[in-house]
Amino acid sequence: MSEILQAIFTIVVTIFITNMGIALYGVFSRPSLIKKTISLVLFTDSINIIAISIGFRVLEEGYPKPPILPKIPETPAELEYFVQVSVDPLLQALVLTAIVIGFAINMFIIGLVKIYYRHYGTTDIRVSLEEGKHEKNN
Amino acid sequence: MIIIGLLPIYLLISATLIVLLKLILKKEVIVDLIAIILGFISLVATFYTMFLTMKHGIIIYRFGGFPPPLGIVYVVDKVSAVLSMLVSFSLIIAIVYSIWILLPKWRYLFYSLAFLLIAGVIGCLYTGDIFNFFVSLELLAISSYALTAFYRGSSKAIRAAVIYAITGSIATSLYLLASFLIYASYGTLNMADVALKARDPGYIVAFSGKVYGDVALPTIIAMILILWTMLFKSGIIPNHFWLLDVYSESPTPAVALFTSTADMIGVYGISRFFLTVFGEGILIEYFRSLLFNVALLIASVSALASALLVVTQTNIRRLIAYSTISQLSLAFMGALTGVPEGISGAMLHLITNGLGDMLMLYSAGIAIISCGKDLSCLSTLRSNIIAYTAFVIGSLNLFGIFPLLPGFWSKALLTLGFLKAGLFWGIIVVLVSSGLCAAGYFKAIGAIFKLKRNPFITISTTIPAIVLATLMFFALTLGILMTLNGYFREFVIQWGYDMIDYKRYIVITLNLTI
Amino acid sequence: MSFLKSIVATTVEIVTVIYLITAIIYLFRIVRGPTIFDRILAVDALNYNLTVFMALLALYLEIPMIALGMIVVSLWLYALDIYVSKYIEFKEIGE
Amino acid sequence: MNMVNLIIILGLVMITIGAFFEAIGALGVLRLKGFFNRIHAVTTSAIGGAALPLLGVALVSAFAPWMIPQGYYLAGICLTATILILLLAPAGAHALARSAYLCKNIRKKFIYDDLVEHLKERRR
Amino acid sequence: MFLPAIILLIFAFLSIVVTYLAIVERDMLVAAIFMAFQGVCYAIIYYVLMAPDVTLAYIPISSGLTPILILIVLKKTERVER
Amino acid sequence: MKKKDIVIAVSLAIMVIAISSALYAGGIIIITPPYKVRDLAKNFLRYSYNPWNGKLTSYALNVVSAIIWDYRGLDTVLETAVLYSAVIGITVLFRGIVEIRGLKHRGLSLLVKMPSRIVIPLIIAVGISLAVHGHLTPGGGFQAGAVATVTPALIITIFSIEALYVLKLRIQKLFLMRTIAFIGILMISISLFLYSLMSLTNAYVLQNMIREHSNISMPHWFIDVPLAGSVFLYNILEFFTVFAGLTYVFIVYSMRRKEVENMWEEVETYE
Repeated sequence: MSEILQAIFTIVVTIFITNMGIALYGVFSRPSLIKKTISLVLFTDSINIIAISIGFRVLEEGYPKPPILPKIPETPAELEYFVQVSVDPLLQALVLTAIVIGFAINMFIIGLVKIYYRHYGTTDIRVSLEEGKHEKNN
Repeated sequence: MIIIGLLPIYLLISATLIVLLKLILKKEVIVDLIAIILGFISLVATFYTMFLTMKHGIIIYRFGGFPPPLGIVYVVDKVSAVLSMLVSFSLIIAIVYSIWILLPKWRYLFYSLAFLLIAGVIGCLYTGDIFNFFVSLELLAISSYALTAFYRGSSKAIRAAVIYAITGSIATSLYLLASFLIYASYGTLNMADVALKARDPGYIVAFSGKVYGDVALPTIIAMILILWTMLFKSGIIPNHFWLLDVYSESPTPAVALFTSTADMIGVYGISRFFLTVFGEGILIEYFRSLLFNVALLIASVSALASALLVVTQTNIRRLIAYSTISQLSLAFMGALTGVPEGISGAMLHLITNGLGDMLMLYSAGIAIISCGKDLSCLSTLRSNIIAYTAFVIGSLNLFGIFPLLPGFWSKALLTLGFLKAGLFWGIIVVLVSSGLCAAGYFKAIGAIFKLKRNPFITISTTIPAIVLATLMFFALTLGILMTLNGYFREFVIQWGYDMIDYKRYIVITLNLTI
Repeated sequence: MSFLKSIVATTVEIVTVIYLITAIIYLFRIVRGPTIFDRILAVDALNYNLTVFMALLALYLEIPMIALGMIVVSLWLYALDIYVSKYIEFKEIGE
Repeated sequence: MNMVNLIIILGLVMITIGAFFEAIGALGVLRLKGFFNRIHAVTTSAIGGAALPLLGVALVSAFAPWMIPQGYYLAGICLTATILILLLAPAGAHALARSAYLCKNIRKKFIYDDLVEHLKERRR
Repeated sequence: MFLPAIILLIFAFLSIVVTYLAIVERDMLVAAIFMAFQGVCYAIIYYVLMAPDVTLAYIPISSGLTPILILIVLKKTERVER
Repeated sequence: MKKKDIVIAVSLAIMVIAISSALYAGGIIIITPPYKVRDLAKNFLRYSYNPWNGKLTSYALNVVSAIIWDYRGLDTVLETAVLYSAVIGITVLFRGIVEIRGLKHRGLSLLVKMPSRIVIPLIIAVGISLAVHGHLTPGGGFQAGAVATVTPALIITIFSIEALYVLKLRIQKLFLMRTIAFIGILMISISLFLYSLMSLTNAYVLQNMIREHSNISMPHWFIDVPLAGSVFLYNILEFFTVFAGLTYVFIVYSMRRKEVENMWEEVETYE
């Protein structure tokens, strides 16, 4: 059974990486700042989900367990069984940190966009860039 | 050793304490005083750290008492200790200067952001962990976005902050991806551990075991991503689009903080990653040398192009921005030679660039306040002897022709490094770019002494005078020390040896016995 | 006992496949949906599916621990609905 | 023992009926024309296709012998989620339908509109 | 264990379609809705990949907090991208 | 413009292929999802709750929580600082904004308001419970805070922002609460060190349990519930920091036009 999981996993991870590429394309090519922010959210999410899939594993039999002890272990053997069946906890912790940081940055960028709109009357980045070129020529 | 562990926590506490005191006491004077005292304590702490590194070589601190691959460690060698001294020094200078230039009501926000920025920078300098480097990088990035947008009423400042924030978060996200790739293939996040396994994949380290899968291709991708992030952070020319607006629209102390702390992290990071971690003797040596050549090419083109652009500028801030790009590119080239002299030249050049830029920015700040950002406005400085002396000394320092200033020594060391590495065109790049930059600086100095309508400075300039005098004193002291004291020169050259001595780094960090 | 267990497993598998097919149908609706409201309907329906998937998987894999996310999902199933309806009806979100 | 088996079978039946409802609802979302017809289908699939199977899962996990130590945990979560869905799905659907009704483009296609008079009165 | 694998495959497929649409769409309100849809897909993928902690952090952020942030800023600025 | 788009698309495609081949050739996931986890992760799983190895354990059943707050505690402290930095940045952008009470408000219809009145206390309760046993079950400080922050978002949309003012959630107070809770986290991280200064023993920054060369520890049992020492305290305080910080941001963002105009009244002089 695990061969099927492996074959499907190949496709799935490739899809995540493609997602990342599409989102990065959105950040670079779309003019609207809000669209850029949305693309940025999708981009960081895709990176995080790639990390989680790096930390995944398969077992010979059955399905892996989450990295949480179901109850207080009474013998070392019980603990060792848990170690043998659980997925990677470190990447989950790192991704948790990355999610929080990504949200903080998106929050701040959205505030910037609100102020930007007050100055330029639009959320289009091209307007302000055109204005900048005009200034330089003078 | 506890001092390194306490330093980031201390900086964060002071960042919050300032806000708390302002909200409770509502008196600006006390907050200013306390901010200066807190900054001074951090300066003392970093000074003590440097003293410790001179005594012990490399010092490490284990957070939470966990052994390295399991927990996070801070590894401080001479380079990071010296750079952290520069960082806390520029913090205290920026605080003092901002008392003069910023509105009293909102000054505490600036202090808090500055402390957070410095906490991020010191985290980047000290850390021995790849993911912790990312978190510190984000901390310094988000506080610099906020500092850029400090003048929220100016539309150009907001535009600069928006562009900086969006592109900067892409860069840091790519670094995040690189760190995940490194963890995926090496099975560890500790820099020393990665450095060991990049040389000897079969080595079994306590707690993290052997490498996981084939390391070659993931390492290549991770190196490219890290290189791009660091090039972005330092604003080397294809990635300089954010830097100009940021430098010309932010408050003066914020720009000084960027130039002396945040932007040098790119050069420091590249030397830490490509000289210590993925340094000499890694398995994909051929790719490393290829990447180095490409990066050298980019950096030299950037140095020349930005030096050319320095000449054409009419805005004083933009002039300084292009000059910073040029100097940082030179430092990049020096770090990428891989020769100890070149590396210590690059690190000394970071300090030089920080001091020179601070001198120029702070003295130009007086002119900007009383007249404007145009070059002709510099003529207001003529009424104030300290201000124009500082400007002249700063530009001479960056020009690097005057042996009593550190700029001369850093450029000399860079040249020596290029000679040793056999990169003769590097010397030409250094000479040409310094000459071109000098043309720009002399244009600015000429603008000071050009007889023109002379609007007098109306406000008191005691505080900037004190700041500039301190900066001049430090720059001259450093230069005189370099000139007269052979031991000090030895100490500077030692930085480069420290940086490429990966064996000692690995052995001390992982506590191995070889 | 194992017979009963296998019946439960088979039922859950079949039911999950049906739910997956419906998820693809909702994708069709969110792509085609002429108005915004149709698209939100698809997101809503997918949210309901999400809770069911969580419950069924926790039953199927016998790990009840991870199903805690279900309660969190169901607490603001209607969040997007009310956000968008506020957006459409009112001049400001804070009104 | 027999009783337990019966209850588990009952739970499975509920799950299956829920899947049936969900299929019907999805078919409605696919084929029905107009927003108000589709929202009817979706609410059907919300109550029948989400609340009912959750109750079924709660029954199975509470009584299945192989889930004994932590089965109650899952059952409690499922019950709470069911209650919340029953509480919130109508509220969300109501808010959505109301704002959709206030959109003129959607109202244009109605054959007969009872609430027009009411709207006019409110405007005054 | 083919059930989790199939779920992974289908939701990854849904997420790539929705990501593409969210980038291409000009009406930003619709793009925000696509983003919420993608959030649901990723939440279930996190769940299937046995990361309950990440799921618990991701669901509030993706379906509760980010949409309202985007909608607030859309309401205060403009809705359609030119 | 079009040519630039094509260039971007092609370079991104190259990047996608490169990264996927990096994962592919490395044999990390794509061909074979691993049958065993990395050794470092294995050690985390082994030591997270391990009474047989007292020097490396943190007595937390949730391994992710243990890594976040104990093994890699510095990351999380800095991450909280990032969130704080974002909050300060938003304060910089919207400085001088003042709430005005008593503006016109009506909110959504009664049929939405009624269930929300029932659900909103439930959300807060779920959040607090996630924080309180974040070291035993899935959950933790940040998750709890994010869950609880959905309530202000819901209140703003359903009832209007005025309802938050009635609940006495003023921005000044929330900002203060955010700062104090963050100071609390920082003080807990150095509390054992301060204690060791008084009792003349050795202790580390961010220390939790007994470690090598250090004999003092946080309390790890409460009657018969594993408390995991500082992990529990960190979770509670992190809940407050996240809740207060994000609520502050939501209130500032969704203020009405009249309130926003306040902040532009004061003329600031720039360089």
